Amino acid sequence: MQKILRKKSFPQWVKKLESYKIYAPAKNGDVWNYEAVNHSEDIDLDYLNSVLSPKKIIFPQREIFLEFSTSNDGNPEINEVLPEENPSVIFGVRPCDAKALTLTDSVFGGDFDDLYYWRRRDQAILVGLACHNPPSPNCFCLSVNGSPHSKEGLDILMTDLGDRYYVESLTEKGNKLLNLGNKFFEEPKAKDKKDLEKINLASEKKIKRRIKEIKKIPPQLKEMFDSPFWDEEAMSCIRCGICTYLCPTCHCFDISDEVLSSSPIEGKRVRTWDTCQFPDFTMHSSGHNPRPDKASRLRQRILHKFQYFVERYKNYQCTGCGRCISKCPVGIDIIEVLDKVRDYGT
Amino acid sequence: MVNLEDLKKEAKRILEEGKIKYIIGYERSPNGMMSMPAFIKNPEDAERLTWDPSCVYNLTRFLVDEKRRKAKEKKPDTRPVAIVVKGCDSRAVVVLLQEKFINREDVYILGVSCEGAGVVDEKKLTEKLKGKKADKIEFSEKDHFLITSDGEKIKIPAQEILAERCLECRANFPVIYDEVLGEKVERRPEDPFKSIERIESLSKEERWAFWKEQLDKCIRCYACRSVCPMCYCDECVVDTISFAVAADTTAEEKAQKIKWIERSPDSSENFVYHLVRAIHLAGRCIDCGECERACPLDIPVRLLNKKLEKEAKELFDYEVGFDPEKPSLASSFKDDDPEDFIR
Amino acid sequence: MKRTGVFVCHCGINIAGTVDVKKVAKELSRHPGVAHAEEYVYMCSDPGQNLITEAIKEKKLDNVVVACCSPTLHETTFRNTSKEAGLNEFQCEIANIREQCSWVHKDMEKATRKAIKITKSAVERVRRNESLEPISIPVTRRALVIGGGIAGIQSALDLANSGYEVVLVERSPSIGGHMIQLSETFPTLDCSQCILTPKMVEVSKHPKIKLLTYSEVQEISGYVGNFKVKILKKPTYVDPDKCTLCDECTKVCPVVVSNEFDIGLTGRRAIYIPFPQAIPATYTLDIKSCPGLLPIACGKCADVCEPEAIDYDMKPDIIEEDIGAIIVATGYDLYDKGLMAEYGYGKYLDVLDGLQFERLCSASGPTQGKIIRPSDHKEPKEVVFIQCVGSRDPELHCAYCSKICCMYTAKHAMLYKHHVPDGQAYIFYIDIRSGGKGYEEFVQRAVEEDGVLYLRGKVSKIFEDKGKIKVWGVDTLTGKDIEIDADMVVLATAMRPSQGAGELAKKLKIAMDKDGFLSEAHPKLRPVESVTPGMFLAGAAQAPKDIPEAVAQASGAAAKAVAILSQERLFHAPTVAQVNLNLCTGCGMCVEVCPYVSLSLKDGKVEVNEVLCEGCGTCSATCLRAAIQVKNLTPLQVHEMIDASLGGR
Amino acid sequence: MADEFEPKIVAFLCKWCSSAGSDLAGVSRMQYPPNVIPITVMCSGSMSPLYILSAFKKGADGVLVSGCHPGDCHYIKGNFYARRRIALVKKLLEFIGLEPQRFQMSWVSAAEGTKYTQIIKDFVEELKPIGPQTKLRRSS
Repeated sequence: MQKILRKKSFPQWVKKLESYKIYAPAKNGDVWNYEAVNHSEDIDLDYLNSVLSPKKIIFPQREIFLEFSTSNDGNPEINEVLPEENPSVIFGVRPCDAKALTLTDSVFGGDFDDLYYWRRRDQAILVGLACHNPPSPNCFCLSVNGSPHSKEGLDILMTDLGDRYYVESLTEKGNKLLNLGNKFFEEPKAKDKKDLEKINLASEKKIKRRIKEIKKIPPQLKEMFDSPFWDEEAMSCIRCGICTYLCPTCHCFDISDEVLSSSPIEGKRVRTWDTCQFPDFTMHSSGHNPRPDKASRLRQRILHKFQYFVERYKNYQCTGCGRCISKCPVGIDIIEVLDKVRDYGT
Repeated sequence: MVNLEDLKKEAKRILEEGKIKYIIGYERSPNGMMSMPAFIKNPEDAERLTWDPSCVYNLTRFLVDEKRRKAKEKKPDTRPVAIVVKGCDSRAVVVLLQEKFINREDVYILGVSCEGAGVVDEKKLTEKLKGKKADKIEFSEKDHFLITSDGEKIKIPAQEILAERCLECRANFPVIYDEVLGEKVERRPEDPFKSIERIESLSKEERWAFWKEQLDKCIRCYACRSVCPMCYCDECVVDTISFAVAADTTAEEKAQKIKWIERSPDSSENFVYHLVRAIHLAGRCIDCGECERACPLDIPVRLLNKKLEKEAKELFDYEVGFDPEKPSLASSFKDDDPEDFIR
Repeated sequence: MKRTGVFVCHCGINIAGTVDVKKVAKELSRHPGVAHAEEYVYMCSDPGQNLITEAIKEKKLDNVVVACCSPTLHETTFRNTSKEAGLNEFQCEIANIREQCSWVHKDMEKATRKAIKITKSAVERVRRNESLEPISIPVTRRALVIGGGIAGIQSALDLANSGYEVVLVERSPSIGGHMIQLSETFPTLDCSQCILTPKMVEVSKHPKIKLLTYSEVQEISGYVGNFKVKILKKPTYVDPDKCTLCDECTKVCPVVVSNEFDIGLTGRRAIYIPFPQAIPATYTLDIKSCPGLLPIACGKCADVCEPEAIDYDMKPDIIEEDIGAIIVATGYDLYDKGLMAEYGYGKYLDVLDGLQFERLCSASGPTQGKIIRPSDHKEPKEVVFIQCVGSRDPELHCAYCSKICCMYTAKHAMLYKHHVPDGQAYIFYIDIRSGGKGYEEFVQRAVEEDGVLYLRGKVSKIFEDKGKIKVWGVDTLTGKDIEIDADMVVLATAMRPSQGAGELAKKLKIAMDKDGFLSEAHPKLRPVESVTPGMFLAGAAQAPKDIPEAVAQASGAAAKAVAILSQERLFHAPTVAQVNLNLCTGCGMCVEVCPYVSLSLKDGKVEVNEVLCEGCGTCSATCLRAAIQVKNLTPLQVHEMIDASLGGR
Repeated sequence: MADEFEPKIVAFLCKWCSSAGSDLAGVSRMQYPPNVIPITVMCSGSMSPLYILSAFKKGADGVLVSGCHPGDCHYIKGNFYARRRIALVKKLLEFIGLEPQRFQMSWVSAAEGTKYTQIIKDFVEELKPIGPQTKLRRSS
């Protein structure tokens, strides 16, 4: 289903979606992030990209699994806590971030469905916004099977045509959403389609950064596990969690008990994000740490994304959003690293 | 003015002499105008070294890595490591010496003058250039930076794009070094605690609202901790597991790990994390501002440290990072330390 | 999980009157890990203690909490009970629900809730207590006394007479200190030498005392009961066993230098005996004044020495001693003359300090007790005494009161009047401080019987004018300016810690106060102990004091030392600091804050000397890496106690 | 009518002075509100800032640290280090907007049962009007 939506009608359409919980990019200081929206007029789609991807809505940084306590008779009480049944719409999702969710889908789905993930995922409708200009100078979606107007993972893709949006529904969920605002949409004309094509073509050209010959990289990485290369590359790494926490595809987590009170016992079992970049990630209780240094942790990040994930899911675990490059405090650039990997030893 | 060729020459010389293991310095990033940390081992690579107002990093952080690496080596290379330091960074070296974390003979200090200016705030610069991409930034004549953008050269008053901490800096010339490049240019900040006074002048509830909004953003990536040269503890209060495990550690001893702070990014946990971090750095933070620069969410974490720097100065007349022989703020006292707050 | 027993005491109605003890026991029985909880009317009674013992055995308890009165009262009782029932004494903790709860509250419901929290908090603590045994240390049953003045002599004699070996170290060639220089002592006017020399002789003859004069402590290591001390014995170049005290050597010695014993009022030779009654009774060749031994420049003394007692090849000797306890009695010096230029000291011959005046008055002094002016040997008719010279002057000199000057100035004026009945004595003073047995009466006697004229005020200027010393001052009581043409001025200069005491204190690691006097462990309750266990203070080294006080403190210090030396082993509380070496980075901040010198750095890590540690935990709060903690009150325990104190409603 | 707000206070008392002082208050049967749970530590010098933050996080409405008067410390100088450390913690807590009344320090000697009683009374009275401490309290 393809439609045209006048920009001035956008808030009115959103208003029609009151049965949904609405998320959209919101600005706090200089920082954009997806936040819950109360008024449709507050949505500002004139933004580049958020610091954290919409992953944080589907796979929140902290999630309660169960609550435990001692009852008055001294017996333990355990209550499962599940995410609320609450359909939601996320506006302004960048194609790379939508694609990223298809990757985490494979991780949290497959042989075993992660109940918590899927309850949120199934209820979320992703309304994408194609990129006119690369949201970041470090965008490289084209290198990893993506594009600034990719539809992968989205329910609806919107493209800014100046005074109007080109709106394409891609799923049943998307159709339902368009139908709710039926009267605000028009049928696209030939000019609209032409404009769309022009914009899509132009936006691809604006993406300057590339990983060349990326196909060579996974087999090359396989040979480089024990290479001293990683020691050199990791020299400037400071073992913070920025690259992984901001990554739309990273999905590692920790489960722990948060004890609010030890007498009477009261607490929660929670899942929180974790990252392979922290030294305690792989620390065994024996004191042994199989990834004892920065080099092995940087290697893990690269290999997971460009070798292991490819081997298992036939896809790169990277959608080229460029966040890890832009936000790395010491300028570690995954494109540079991969370039060096490809050329290593030649 | 620092002559870059002198720096390269000196770097080449010390590497050729073979008395230095490697040099921790700055090099130009292949993308954009910002520099990045460089680790130079071979004399011919000394050419890569740079020094310009984009050299924001406090490289002393990497002395901590060096010490850790060395401790693991079976036959450690005991030659010193050379490091390029600005005024502020040199004070970090002083604190590391004061805390006996490094030995003076393990480090060869190449000081560089900030030319009476300092380093840039990347965000301020981006704003200033209004979307134009800077390719290069250089120190220019007094108080100006020279920016090359799309082949065009623009001169911008340093004050307009300097990092906030540089505007409040009291040591823009190295306080300790083996070799120093550039001249000492006096530049006294009008008000070294201006950023703090802005917050202090707010009402209690305004202060709370400010910090609540800021710290609620925290995602606990610990970049502020990881980038800090003073955060060299082997085990941090926020680590989930005890790192102090040996072959004979019992299960009971492992259970001694105290969960002072949960890893959930909830308001209370974020607050306690940042307060602990600030207290831990009281009398140790030299205001290199790296914590704030590294923060992906633009939380002004530096202000918490700066507040305690101000209190240490005003209450105890203590200044950090000038004298390695001095006892630390927390391991000393004066008989007449103020106690008007005590009942 | 460990099995904890909780015993709630009613203390009659002292606790049960305000706290629902049954509810406390019931609540606690539901607390995780509590295997047994009961209450009883008097837990400290025999039947009460039996309840605990039985429960420990029957319920196989690992540890117990007794909720009762303050731990200061019955902690020992219940720890012994637990011990008898087979537990380690540290597996018992007290929850104070009386002094800190039932006695200070009236609302039963609220007090009960509070008592429950206090008790839970104690449970959380005791569950994490380590079983510990007291630290046992062997004791070397010998003492070292540093300083051979009256305080050191008294301490040495008391210790020796208690049956312990004593090493007495004195820096100068003879013991006796400043007291041997004095003429008469206030308020009785006993002859100072007459009362001191018998004690000096006793020291020299005592079989338990090893006297090392002309010696200095060079190095000290170890800890209470087990010190190792290195003492440098300087060469005197005279063998005391051979010397017959014939005095032939001084007659031929060509060098004359100022005589310390007479504070420069006389001279002595390079080879000399400090004073006739010196102990040990022998001569010393002062190498600094001698024209030279390497090569021998003069050699006259050896030539005339018939018993061949003089040995130019004598070498310094390092003596090592094992010591159990140390008494520091390094005494005082008078305030440096060079600093008192405003009073013309050192400029005018007839301006003297108190000790010089003592020598003038002394029957054994340079004038055989005749008071005459050093300048022209005439009898002074007008003598001005000035008190508080250098004392009580925080701006320029010493802030403190030197304590003895009021009394000895009164004595000086009195002695002067006894020697020169027709002379006039003036005393400039700020206040008269005559606290002490018979002291006030003594001052009154000086005024009333001997006609000493007290002038309240300060002296503004002293200068020489036509053979007289003009003293300008103000009498603040009358407001009049005063001008005296004095023949002699005597300054009551401040007492300072003796020269070198600071260096010694550093070697011993004893703290000094702001004035350089040695710091006692507690100003009221531990006035003779230093902070370092096994080291004690006696005499003016600690603060200005007069002879009876110095002697009393010396005996007190000796008694404290005996308390250590009389033990075969010492026991020390085992709740001391322990280091997690994996986390320690060797920054040394804990070493800086430790009040007991119990921490030191070794190979880049901190090391605890458990014998010296008192378990205060300041190190633990200072440590940035949580690498040091005190046993049985660890951060984890405090964390859990906070949790228990705040948990629930 | 709703119950009057009863602040929860944790008081860290040094063993030798302040805890003994609170014992004296008990022996003298002085009366003060039961809002304070005392935790005896060896010395105020052993007070880690983490203890204070932890207490606030666990829901304390007020925290008191009490030690010996300067110069009277059983461990000679522990309270001097405490004074410095606590001053910084106090300044920092005020900087982030915590009510200054919530965190207090006092010198209470073993002879000052009266002073201890008064401090607790005042503390409770000062906390009542400002209500529960929610800023640093763990909420979920």
